[in-house]
Amino acid sequence: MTGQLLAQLMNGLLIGCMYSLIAIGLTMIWGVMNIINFAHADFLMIGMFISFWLYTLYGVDPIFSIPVCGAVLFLLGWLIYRYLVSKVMTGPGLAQLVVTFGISIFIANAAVFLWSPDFRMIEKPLLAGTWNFGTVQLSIPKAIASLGSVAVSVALFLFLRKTKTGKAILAVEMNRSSALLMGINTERVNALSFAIGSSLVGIAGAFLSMYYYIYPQVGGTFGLISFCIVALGGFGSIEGAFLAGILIGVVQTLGGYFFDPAYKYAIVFAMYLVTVWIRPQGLMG
Amino acid sequence: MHGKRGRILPYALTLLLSLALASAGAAADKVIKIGAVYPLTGNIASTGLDCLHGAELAVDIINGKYPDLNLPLAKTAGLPNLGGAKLKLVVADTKGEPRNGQAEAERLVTEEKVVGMIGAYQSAVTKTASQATERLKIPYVCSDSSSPTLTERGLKYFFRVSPHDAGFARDQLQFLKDLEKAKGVKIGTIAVLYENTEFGSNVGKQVLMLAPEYGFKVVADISYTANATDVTSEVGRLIKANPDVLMHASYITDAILFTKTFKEMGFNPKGILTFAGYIEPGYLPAVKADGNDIIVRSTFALDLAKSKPLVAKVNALFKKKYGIDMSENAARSFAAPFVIADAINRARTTEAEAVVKALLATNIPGSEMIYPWKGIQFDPKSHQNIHARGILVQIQNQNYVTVWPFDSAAAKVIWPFPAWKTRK
Amino acid sequence: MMTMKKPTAVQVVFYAALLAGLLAFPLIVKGTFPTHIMIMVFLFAMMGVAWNILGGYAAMFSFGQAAFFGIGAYTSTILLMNYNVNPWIGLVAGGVLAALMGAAIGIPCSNLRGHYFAIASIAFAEIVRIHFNNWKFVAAAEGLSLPLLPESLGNFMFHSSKAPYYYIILVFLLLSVLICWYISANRMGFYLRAIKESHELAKGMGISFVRYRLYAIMISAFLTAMAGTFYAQYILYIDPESVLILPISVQVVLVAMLGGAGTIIGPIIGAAILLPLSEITRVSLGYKGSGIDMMIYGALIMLISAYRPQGVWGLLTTIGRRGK
Amino acid sequence: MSAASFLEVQGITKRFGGLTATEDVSFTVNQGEILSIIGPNGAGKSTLFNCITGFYRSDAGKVLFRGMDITTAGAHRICKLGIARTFQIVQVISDMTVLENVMTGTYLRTYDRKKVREKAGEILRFAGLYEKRDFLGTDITIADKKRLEVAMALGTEPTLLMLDEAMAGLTPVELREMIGLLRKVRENGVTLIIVEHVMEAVMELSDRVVVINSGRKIVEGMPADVVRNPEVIQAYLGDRYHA
Repeated sequence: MTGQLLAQLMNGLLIGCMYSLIAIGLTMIWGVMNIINFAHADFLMIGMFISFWLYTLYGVDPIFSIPVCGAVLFLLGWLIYRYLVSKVMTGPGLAQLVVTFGISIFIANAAVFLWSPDFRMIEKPLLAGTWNFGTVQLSIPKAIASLGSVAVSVALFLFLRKTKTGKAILAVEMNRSSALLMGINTERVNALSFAIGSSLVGIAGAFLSMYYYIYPQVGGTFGLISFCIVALGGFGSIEGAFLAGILIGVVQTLGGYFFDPAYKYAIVFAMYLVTVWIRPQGLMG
Repeated sequence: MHGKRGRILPYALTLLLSLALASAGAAADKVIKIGAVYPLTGNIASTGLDCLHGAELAVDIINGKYPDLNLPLAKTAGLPNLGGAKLKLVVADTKGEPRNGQAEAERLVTEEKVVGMIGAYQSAVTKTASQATERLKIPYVCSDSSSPTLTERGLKYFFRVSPHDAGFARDQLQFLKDLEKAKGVKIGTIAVLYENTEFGSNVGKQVLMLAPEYGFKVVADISYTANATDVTSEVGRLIKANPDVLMHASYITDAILFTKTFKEMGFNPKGILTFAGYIEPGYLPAVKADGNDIIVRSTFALDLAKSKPLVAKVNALFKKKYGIDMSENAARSFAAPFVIADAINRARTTEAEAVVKALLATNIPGSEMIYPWKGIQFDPKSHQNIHARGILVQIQNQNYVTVWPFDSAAAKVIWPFPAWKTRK
Repeated sequence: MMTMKKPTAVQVVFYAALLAGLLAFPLIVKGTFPTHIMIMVFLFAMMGVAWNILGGYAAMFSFGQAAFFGIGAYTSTILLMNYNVNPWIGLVAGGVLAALMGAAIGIPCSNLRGHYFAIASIAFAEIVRIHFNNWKFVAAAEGLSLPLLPESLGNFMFHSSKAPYYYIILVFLLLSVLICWYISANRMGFYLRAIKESHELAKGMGISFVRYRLYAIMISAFLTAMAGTFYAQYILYIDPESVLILPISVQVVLVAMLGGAGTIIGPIIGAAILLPLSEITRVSLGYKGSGIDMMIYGALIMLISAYRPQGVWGLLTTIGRRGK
Repeated sequence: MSAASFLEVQGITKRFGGLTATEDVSFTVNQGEILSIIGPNGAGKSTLFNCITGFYRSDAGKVLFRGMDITTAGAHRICKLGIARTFQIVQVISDMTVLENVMTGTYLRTYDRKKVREKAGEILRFAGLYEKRDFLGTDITIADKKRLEVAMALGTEPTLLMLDEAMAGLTPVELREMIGLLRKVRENGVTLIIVEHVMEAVMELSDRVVVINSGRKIVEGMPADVVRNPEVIQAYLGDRYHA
């Protein structure tokens, strides 16, 4: 009984770390540009497919595809910002949002067109199998993905605090107009943040591809939950998104175990509503 | 009355012409349009496409001359009683949404002038599409939706060839009973795990209702959200309940995820009996050897070829056309065009009332089918094929092998389910 | 703004001609499919107008309209099936229930701004969907098939023709437009726009933004629920997957945003472009199963909104102004 | 409570975390007068202002308006009771016309649209903005925006009007116009509280002045007396030296 509880808790942590990594990219875009990127989940899908094709066509293990996924998505994010999103940055209301909807629909169906709607799986990743600790079984790819997620989050955190470019991004996030006055090229910072945010979710895709099936609509639930995580953590707060991701992972798993699996996502959403009722700005907003 | 004559004349001419052509023995270019609605975009597009391929092959066989195929209308080109008229599928995408099922059925009937309808795959879409054809008085033959409620509505124009979930649930439980007898094993407890959309909850409901009747105790009743990101809590509950047998109804996404998680967490019941997702074409390529020893309900398996050479021939055609083996979905959808064409052929007209009458009189023998059934005959009230039944296949060496009913089994069932630790 | 000026003669003639054209449509165009597309256009236009009261005027970007839509559809259907209540009464009951649900969710959310509100509305709608998916009383995921009643206006059910549905939803749409226009031209419209500008400013002018935001949610929920009842009576089958899912909410937002949020006519134009576009791409390309229909659909949304962010209506008015 | 005290502020204290923004500030305002609150930057004037108007909830103290305790009332309630305000950073509704902006205020006590329009028009004439009534809120100058804000506040028909730096950044000509407008407002029987930096305006308009420094009231009195008070000079000079 306690063994099972521990196993659940551990698995909650693992899925939580994965959520965090997906959500951090989103919160960055959100915080800097005040844009909800509805295509975020589709970027995740692209990351997974890149990893899959590298494995299938060239036998590259997902663990080595990580930098490729990061780089390709970085470029894609940059291009999408440059040619689509930047056009509506000063537009009315949520015009940016509609653009990202359009991008999302386009990308998901382009994937169907290019790669068919079939389900894929990376057959034998280098990292496979389980670690057994008594009653607790830990999936090795999941554990590695979680460690990777923590590492990437820390790296991003350091990048934002320690480098000049990172500080510029933070400055824009805090106050756009004064950053402009300080001589920061906000347009460049926007593009960079969009690219970094996309790159992070691409990396998440590579990790996820080690143990999750891949198909064009795979991002759906992950996307929805990452919106919730970002809002729960407080928009633009990287630490907030990291903690909220783990929290949601654990709550979802334990809620499913003790209460009712059919309601496990409902519990997550309810938790969000209760939290913002008490703290409208989110946990760390 | 110029207008009236103008309307009659073309018909009269067509009739004369077709009579002339028919008597000349030449294939008329008359076309019988059948509407086919499937989810061709969206979440389950791959399944929809698979179904469509089955139906398309059936139409090819009906339209072409296949003397060595013992299938209805295969030996002749087109429908002989209608002057060799050809069948044409008019395909429409539902995106898996019920409202599109209705709209497309209406469009196909009123704009494309189809005289019959097949398909939909998802029961919810079949519901609205068949409601529309009912209103428009067009026969609908379904061979790929499995919700029991479809044939409980008392529709006049709706017929179903394939078995439904209540039947499948019975098959599974009967298999366990037979197994107890044959192997002398004792199966006491079962866990029911089902995704909470229409399909899963229907299966769940049936199993929960029937299990006591067969003397099994349900120790876990777990419904879960489809397309989950993670299912460790569900599997955790299963481990806690520790059932002898797991019965799992899911679509393909969750089937893949659960298989992986069973292995990861070492969930080892004596048997895993499943529905639907585990037999979709994407499942085995995704899980590979981890799928071994799982048992799935089916209407079809390639190894039926052992007792039915027809199966191999049809599969060869399918493979030639689409490059892959015929899946269960494709095989199920393969039935409907034959049934509807057979009825039209016997009715000698596409007029709906006559076709319905012919459908009610359908009697296709088991030898002219790729399924292990006695035949196709519709219940006069519900319009459900009374001979439809399921088989159980087990994944052995990454192949679907028929294991039940024991008399048409291609291999012995592997029981109990080998522990994950002992597997590669 | 538009609320203050008397319509010009050209405008009067234009709208009168448009209305006459719409009224005559089912008489001129035979075939059920065009009528069906028009019905879907009106249905989503109506929901877009209802969304606009929230998103366009009060800057509450709701992505949870499907919850209200579903509550409307389910309330009238359950009342009809279990208690034999006339669907027209069910329509009102569904509206009232949705408005109350809106208020219930609106009170805790009244302090949330921008994206926080947007995500809260998604969370709310997802909870409703998950619950209905598991709730035995409403047949859970199995869905409800409406009993077929003899066709009549009283029964809100027609079998031989789509024209009555067409006129009913057209009336619903006009009613929504009228309500939206009335709101925008009166105190509430001014107050919602003040709230949209800034909560501080609104408070300083004596505006209880909690109250007015609640009014906006409740009115929007009521109208959306009406659309839900219409859907149930029209399709005659509902299940959580067809009336409660996020894509419906998204479609509504797209309709309003693409047409031009915050204008009365915007959502109607948005619906008039988006729905036929998706239907036509689906019908002409969808059967190939290649996803190319949705690619085109997505690309068009993406490009229109990126290069004409003020919406199609904004584009038209700019051209109109240039023309003068 | 004596009938004479129109607004009574008693011991208002407001803290933000560890920082005390205002501490135990008390004063009274008489009906019909113009009271100015002055003090160096960061002295807590705006905090005090926001505590009175219900935008902040004070940690201690009381605000009585015409004998009624409004300490915990919400901002919109306070406006409804007759206290209108403007903002330090000017706020108008950008996508509404000037007329519509004022109408938004006027709607507080009038429901009929025609009457609302008429009233708003009158107020605009009064404020000298009538010619610009069809301009959008975004399209007018800062000075006009400031006047518009006063007009919007007047639309709510207040008995007490509180202005937060309504004259900052105006040119001398604009300043004259604003002073003239505020005089007219007072003549119409509206009591005014002005939080202000522009000493010229303070000296000219005020009946009485309250000086705040470091969150505390240091002096209260006639304008001429206050500017000569050494404590006040110290506060301002000290502020300048340490700035």
